[in-house]
Amino acid sequence: SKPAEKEPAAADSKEPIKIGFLGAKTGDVAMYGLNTLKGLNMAVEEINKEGLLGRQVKLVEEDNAGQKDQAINITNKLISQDKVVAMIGDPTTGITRVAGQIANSKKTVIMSAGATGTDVVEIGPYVFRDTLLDTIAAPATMKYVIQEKGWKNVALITSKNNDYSVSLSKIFSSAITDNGGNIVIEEFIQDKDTDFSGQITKIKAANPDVIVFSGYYTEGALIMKKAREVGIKAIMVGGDGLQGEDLMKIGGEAVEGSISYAGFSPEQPTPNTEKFINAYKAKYNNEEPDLFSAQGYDALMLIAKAIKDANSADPEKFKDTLAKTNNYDGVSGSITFQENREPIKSPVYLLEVKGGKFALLKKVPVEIK
Amino acid sequence: MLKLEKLEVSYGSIKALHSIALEVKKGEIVALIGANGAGKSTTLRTISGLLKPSNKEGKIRFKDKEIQSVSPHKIVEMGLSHVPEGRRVFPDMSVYENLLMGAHSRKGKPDQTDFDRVYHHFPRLKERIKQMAGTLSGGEQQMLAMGRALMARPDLLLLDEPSMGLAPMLVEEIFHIIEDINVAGTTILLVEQNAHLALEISNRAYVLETGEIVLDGQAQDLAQNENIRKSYLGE
Amino acid sequence: MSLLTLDNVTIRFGGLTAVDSVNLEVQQGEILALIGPNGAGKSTVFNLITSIYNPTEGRISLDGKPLVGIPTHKIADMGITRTFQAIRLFTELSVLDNVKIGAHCRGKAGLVHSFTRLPSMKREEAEIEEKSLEALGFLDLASKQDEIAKNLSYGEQRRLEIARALVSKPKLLLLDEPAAGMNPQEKVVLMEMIRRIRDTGITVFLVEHDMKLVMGISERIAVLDYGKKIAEGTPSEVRSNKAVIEAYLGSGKFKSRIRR
Amino acid sequence: MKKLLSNWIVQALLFLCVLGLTAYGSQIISKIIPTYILMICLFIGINMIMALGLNLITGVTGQLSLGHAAFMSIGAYASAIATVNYHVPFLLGVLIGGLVAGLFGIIIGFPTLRLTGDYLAIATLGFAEIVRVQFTNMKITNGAIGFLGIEGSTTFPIVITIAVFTICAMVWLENSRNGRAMLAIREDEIASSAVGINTTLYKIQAFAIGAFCAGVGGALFAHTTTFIQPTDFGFLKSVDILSIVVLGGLGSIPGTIIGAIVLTSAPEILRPLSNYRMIVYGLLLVVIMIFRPYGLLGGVNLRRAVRRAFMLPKKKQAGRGE
Amino acid sequence: MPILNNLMQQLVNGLALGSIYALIALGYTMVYGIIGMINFAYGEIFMFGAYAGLVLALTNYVNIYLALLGATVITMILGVVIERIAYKPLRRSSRLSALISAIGVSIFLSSLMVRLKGPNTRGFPVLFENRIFEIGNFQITIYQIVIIGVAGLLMLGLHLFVSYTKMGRAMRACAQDKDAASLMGVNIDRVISVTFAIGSGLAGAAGVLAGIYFNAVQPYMGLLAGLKAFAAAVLGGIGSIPGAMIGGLVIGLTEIMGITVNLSQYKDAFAFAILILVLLFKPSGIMGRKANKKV
Ligand SMILES: Nc1ncnc2c1ncn2[C@@H]1O[C@H](COP(=O)(O)OP(=O)(O)OP(=O)(O)O)[C@@H](O)[C@H]1O
Ligand SMILES: Nc1ncnc2c1ncn2[C@@H]1O[C@H](COP(=O)(O)OP(=O)(O)OP(=O)(O)O)[C@@H](O)[C@H]1O
Ligand SMILES: CC(C)C[C@H](N)C(=O)O
Ligand SMILES: [Mg+2]
Ligand SMILES: [Mg+2]
Repeated sequence: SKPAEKEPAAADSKEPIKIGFLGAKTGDVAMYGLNTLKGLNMAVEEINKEGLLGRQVKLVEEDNAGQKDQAINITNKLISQDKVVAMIGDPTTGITRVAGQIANSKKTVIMSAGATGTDVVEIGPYVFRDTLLDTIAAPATMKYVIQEKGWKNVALITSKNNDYSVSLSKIFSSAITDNGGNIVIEEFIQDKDTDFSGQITKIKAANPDVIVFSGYYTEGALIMKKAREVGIKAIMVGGDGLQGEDLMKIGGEAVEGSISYAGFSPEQPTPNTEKFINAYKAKYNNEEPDLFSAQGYDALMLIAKAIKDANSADPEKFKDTLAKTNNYDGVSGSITFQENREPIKSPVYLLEVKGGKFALLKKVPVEIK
Repeated sequence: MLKLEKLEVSYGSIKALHSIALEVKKGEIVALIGANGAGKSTTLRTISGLLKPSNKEGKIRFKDKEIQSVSPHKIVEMGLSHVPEGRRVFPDMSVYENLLMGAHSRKGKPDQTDFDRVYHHFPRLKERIKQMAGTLSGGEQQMLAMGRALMARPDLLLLDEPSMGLAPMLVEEIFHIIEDINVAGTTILLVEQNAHLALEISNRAYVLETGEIVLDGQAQDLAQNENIRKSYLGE
Repeated sequence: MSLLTLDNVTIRFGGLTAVDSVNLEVQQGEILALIGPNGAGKSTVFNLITSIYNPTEGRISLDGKPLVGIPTHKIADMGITRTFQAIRLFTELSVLDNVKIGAHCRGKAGLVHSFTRLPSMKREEAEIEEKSLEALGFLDLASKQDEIAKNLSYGEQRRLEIARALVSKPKLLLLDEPAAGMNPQEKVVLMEMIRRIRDTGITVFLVEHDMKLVMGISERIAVLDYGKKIAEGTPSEVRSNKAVIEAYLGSGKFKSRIRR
Repeated sequence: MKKLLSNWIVQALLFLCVLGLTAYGSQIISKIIPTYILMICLFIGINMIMALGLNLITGVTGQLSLGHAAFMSIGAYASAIATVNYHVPFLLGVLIGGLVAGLFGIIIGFPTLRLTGDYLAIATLGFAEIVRVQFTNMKITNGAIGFLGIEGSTTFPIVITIAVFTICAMVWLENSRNGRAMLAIREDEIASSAVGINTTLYKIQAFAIGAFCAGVGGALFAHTTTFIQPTDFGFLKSVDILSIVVLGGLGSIPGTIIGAIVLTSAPEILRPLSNYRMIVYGLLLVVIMIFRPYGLLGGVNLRRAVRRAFMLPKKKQAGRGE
Repeated sequence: MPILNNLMQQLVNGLALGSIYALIALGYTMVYGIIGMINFAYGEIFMFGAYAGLVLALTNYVNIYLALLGATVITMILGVVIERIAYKPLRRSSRLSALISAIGVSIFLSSLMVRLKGPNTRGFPVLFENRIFEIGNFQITIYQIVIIGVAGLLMLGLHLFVSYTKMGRAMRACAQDKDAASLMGVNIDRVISVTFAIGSGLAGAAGVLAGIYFNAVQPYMGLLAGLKAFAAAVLGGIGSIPGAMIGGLVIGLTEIMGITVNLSQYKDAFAFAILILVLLFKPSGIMGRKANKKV
């Protein structure tokens, strides 16, 4: 790989430590980027109260509009021009992979606060993420749904042009058969669709016990609205893509009872989480934090901690400290990086929509090997 | 009725008219003749407001009002109609609708007598009343363009080469119609390549050469003028 | 032997029979005119010959080779080019380019040549340029070669159309109202040009309403009315044909009805 | 000397020299310029190659295409599959990307060329959507999840060399019999066929070459991002490329070059505006079009302008009848 | 028998979806047919209408009708302003210049909305109770009935307006030859403004109705809507108002049929494939008149 272009920031200088934000502020996936950013800004404020290694942290935000070429440009800019020591990467898997390549070759730490797909941390030692992995949470959820609830006949819906959804469906699909369930109908939608009457009509005819949807909450809410309209009683189960207050805002009554998982729950919060929620609400106009803001917040906190522990803002040094993170008490659950830098978050929260809010259904502890 | 003074017009950097002065009195037929590219059509387009003079001194007076900066539709409402070069009928409208468009500027609905007058002059239009104007033959389109202008009952009619592409018999007919229209009280400014006939029916004429008026006078006199006979009558 | 033959050609547009069982022969080397009232179907005949329309019935052949069903662009290859009643130039291109494009069917250079620029292509280019300049000179447009076509005056545009049709050295040249929009003086010049074109061995078939021009240069005249051929013959025969006078020519002696 | 210069072998050699110098020069440049700027230049080059292709279709031949991203994606996937699955060398992969895209240009060309204007536009748009859906559902492309593990082989010198080559090819084409035929089709199809131009043939040629360029661009893109997904080649990508062509000046090669530079760097230059960046970008498009309705270099005859600027005498005109 | 049932239900689904497309396409084809420009910002005007309706609906004083009316008026003004600023100066240049300007406007509007209202998808408050009718074995909702009804009525109204009123005729005249129209005494600027006002107003109204029906409003919703409207308008025949309706219905039905035959993942490809196929056999759309190729 090419030699690093930047001078390692000297530890004793009083210059601020620069952290880059790389995400979409405009375009289709802007919502995830912007929420991540809110969490980040909170973290910056908090860190700067005390300072880090006697210095301030400065966030450099750039908008990639969800496009890979822009993401490449920004990654290069953040590294070679702004000389950031770390980047909080885009919450999507796709862009994280592209930016991760560059960051890794330029020896700059990058951490995604949302990527759940495969082939992310495998890129190299500088690439991290702090998300709850679908490979852990999805099987746990299916086990609960099929074995505890006894809903064996599953309708599986995938958003075909959404990589997250396609990957997750694969995991769901094998988890369903592993747990003795069967997929009675498999349907496909696309992100940004708004009419699901065709699929729902077919699902109704298949009469499933439960609808498993692997995509995002907007489509999820709209699917359920339609399902209720035609008289389907089954509830929806999905991944952390369903996490978002808007699920209830859009879906209303129709998403009541829906089950999804997350590494973060505002209910029965740990003291740490509670503090975060209150501060967030105070800062952002009484808005509830969501998964992405929580994970964004955690991502920066993790990096700050690593810098502090390593007593150096040189990514080459603190990346190793970071990789050793064990049982960090984040606001989005406890985080441990495995040998291969994949995060293990425990517990997995199974959440149920109750009275228009995510309510804790079950905590599934995760074993750390 | 119409008076042009010191009128200059340019297309970008090309000056098409150099300080033109011209007058049309009520009740007259005035011919404007000249070679290709002399600026005849440009003159008419400027009068009807499609083009604007490029100089400040350039004035166009119609019925004693300055109209050089008035927009075309207002000029039409003031009683001036322009049958443009190349017919310009509405190709995807029927003959009937084209005629209706001719009456657009008038308040209320055109009555049957307007249509009858047009059909009287151009019986073929009546045969084709439902045909789309775009599929009419060249001559038929010229008839339609003329008929459409008649629907507006203008006080001053600008005609740009009305005989272009017409069969000899029709040319004669068109010129008769022009006279008839004139007799019925419409003043006419006529641009023609067919200088013979143009001079035959007009009271006065102007000769335009590369954007300048080089000659004007009574039509009969011009028809006798040696130079004119040579360059414009092909004798 | 006749160069072009129309055999019982008919075309209908919906209910309208625009050309009705027309038989016509164009002889090698002659100037033939087609006249008739507006809407008689003259331009349609040209459109049929050049395959822009396909006849509902009938056959058309050039040198005995059938033309019906052959795509328009091949018609030019076979030796028929034309001008249009409503001028159709490549308006945004230069005068010279317009004519060069007219020579398209005389060139061979393909895509490979464009990219390799072999000497053979350069030679062809030079040849096309020379021919084009010659055609422009012939129609007295040489001084306008760099002008953009749309900036020419109407009469010049008509001549440019002829130059474009001429540069491919066709066997048969179809002219649709070449004199429209020209003044008498220019018409005289045009007449001379058409004669000279014929003298280079090109057969001319023209549609025109200007009787002075038609009578002045054509050897034979055919007359259409409502799609049917109503007369054919020498200018003097046609001029005195009653049907033609009634349908088309009129008195020919326009007199103002008003004393001025 | 003059004669020597017109010899095609000499020309070819000169051209190779220019290419070599470009490649060598850009190699040096790429060592000096910071990666950030260099990468922007690289994307400028890629966009230029693709836009030159679209300029041939839309600007020169006059066929409005709203589906250029489809050809780009075909080139991207074809080259990625070639280099990753079949271990084809990178440059050959790029060529394969271009060829496969060009082939699709022909395939889409045949049926749709009966259509004109907006009907053609929507057909190309539809084609692009179909291609994208197809890539989303194919196994070999790994569907929505995306194609992983592409080598990041695209370098600045390679892109610049290909861009220079493309520019030369386009200039040559435009000044040849083929190019004139294409221009004629843009101006008037009926008149074109009346002078013997096989309009279908030349339209397909334009589509094939244009698609080839897009395919090459796509291949270079894939080997820059190292990871591609069907969503990278959506409708907005087609719009981006079209904007370059129109904003630069339809049919103008220098215009397309300028357009690629302006529109690729604009989002980066506007970065300091932060949250208002895209708002301003939108306004910028409107403002440029209003002040230069025919594009930045539309209607500018560059040759004439240069001649005038350097007071060079006009080329002697042969056969001037005076 | 259940298959038949299902099919009937799917037909109703397709009809309702198609009507939405048709509703969006009507305003689109209007501007398209008269100014002859592909108004790419149309989808964003639709989006603005949806947001205007949403904001109005969230104030307590406004009922559904007022929200609809308010959104229509706001988008009318927006449309006219956009035309004046971004399109009018380009009226005499190439159509593609206006296209790029329109793209600029659409980027501007959607980014502006992200700034103003955030990127989140918003649901609509319940403005009137949805009811479901069971007819035989299939269901139809009151929303669907309203959408189909409104689209049908608007189509009829617009068609009559454009075909038989003086203004309508003036619009068509402008579409064909602006100079000639102005020589007939038509005030071109006014006609174009009226056209934009009507077209944009329709977009706004469609935005609100689609917002209510789908219950989802989002800053980037205009793109897809605009594309579908474009497709529907072209499929039906550019500028033909009944064509836009038919085009919308055909696309809606095709998508649903794609789902019905178990090819949900290909449904968009399906719709566009049908579009291309139809165009190949009828190159100027279902209701489009063949371009008059008289030479
Ligand atoms: N749109 C235009 N752009 C540039 N130049 C133009 C334009 N229209 C006309 N001209 C030029 O202006 C001059 C006058 O043209 P105009 O059409 O007024 O001539 P005319 O006398 O009507 O000729 P004709 O008898 O051929 O119709 C000509 O030199 C012509 O080339
Ligand atoms: N594409 C078409 N569709 C319908 N009718 C047509 C079409 N083309 C021509 N016609 C009709 O066919 C008839 C003959 O038209 P054509 O253009 O051949 O006449 P013409 O003899 O050239 O007349 P002119 O001397 O006025 O040019 C006309 O009545 C015309 O309306
Ligand atoms: C924003 C997130 C929902 C993205 C998703 N988890 C991904 O990996 O792409
Ligand atoms: Mg004129
Ligand atoms: Mg004719």
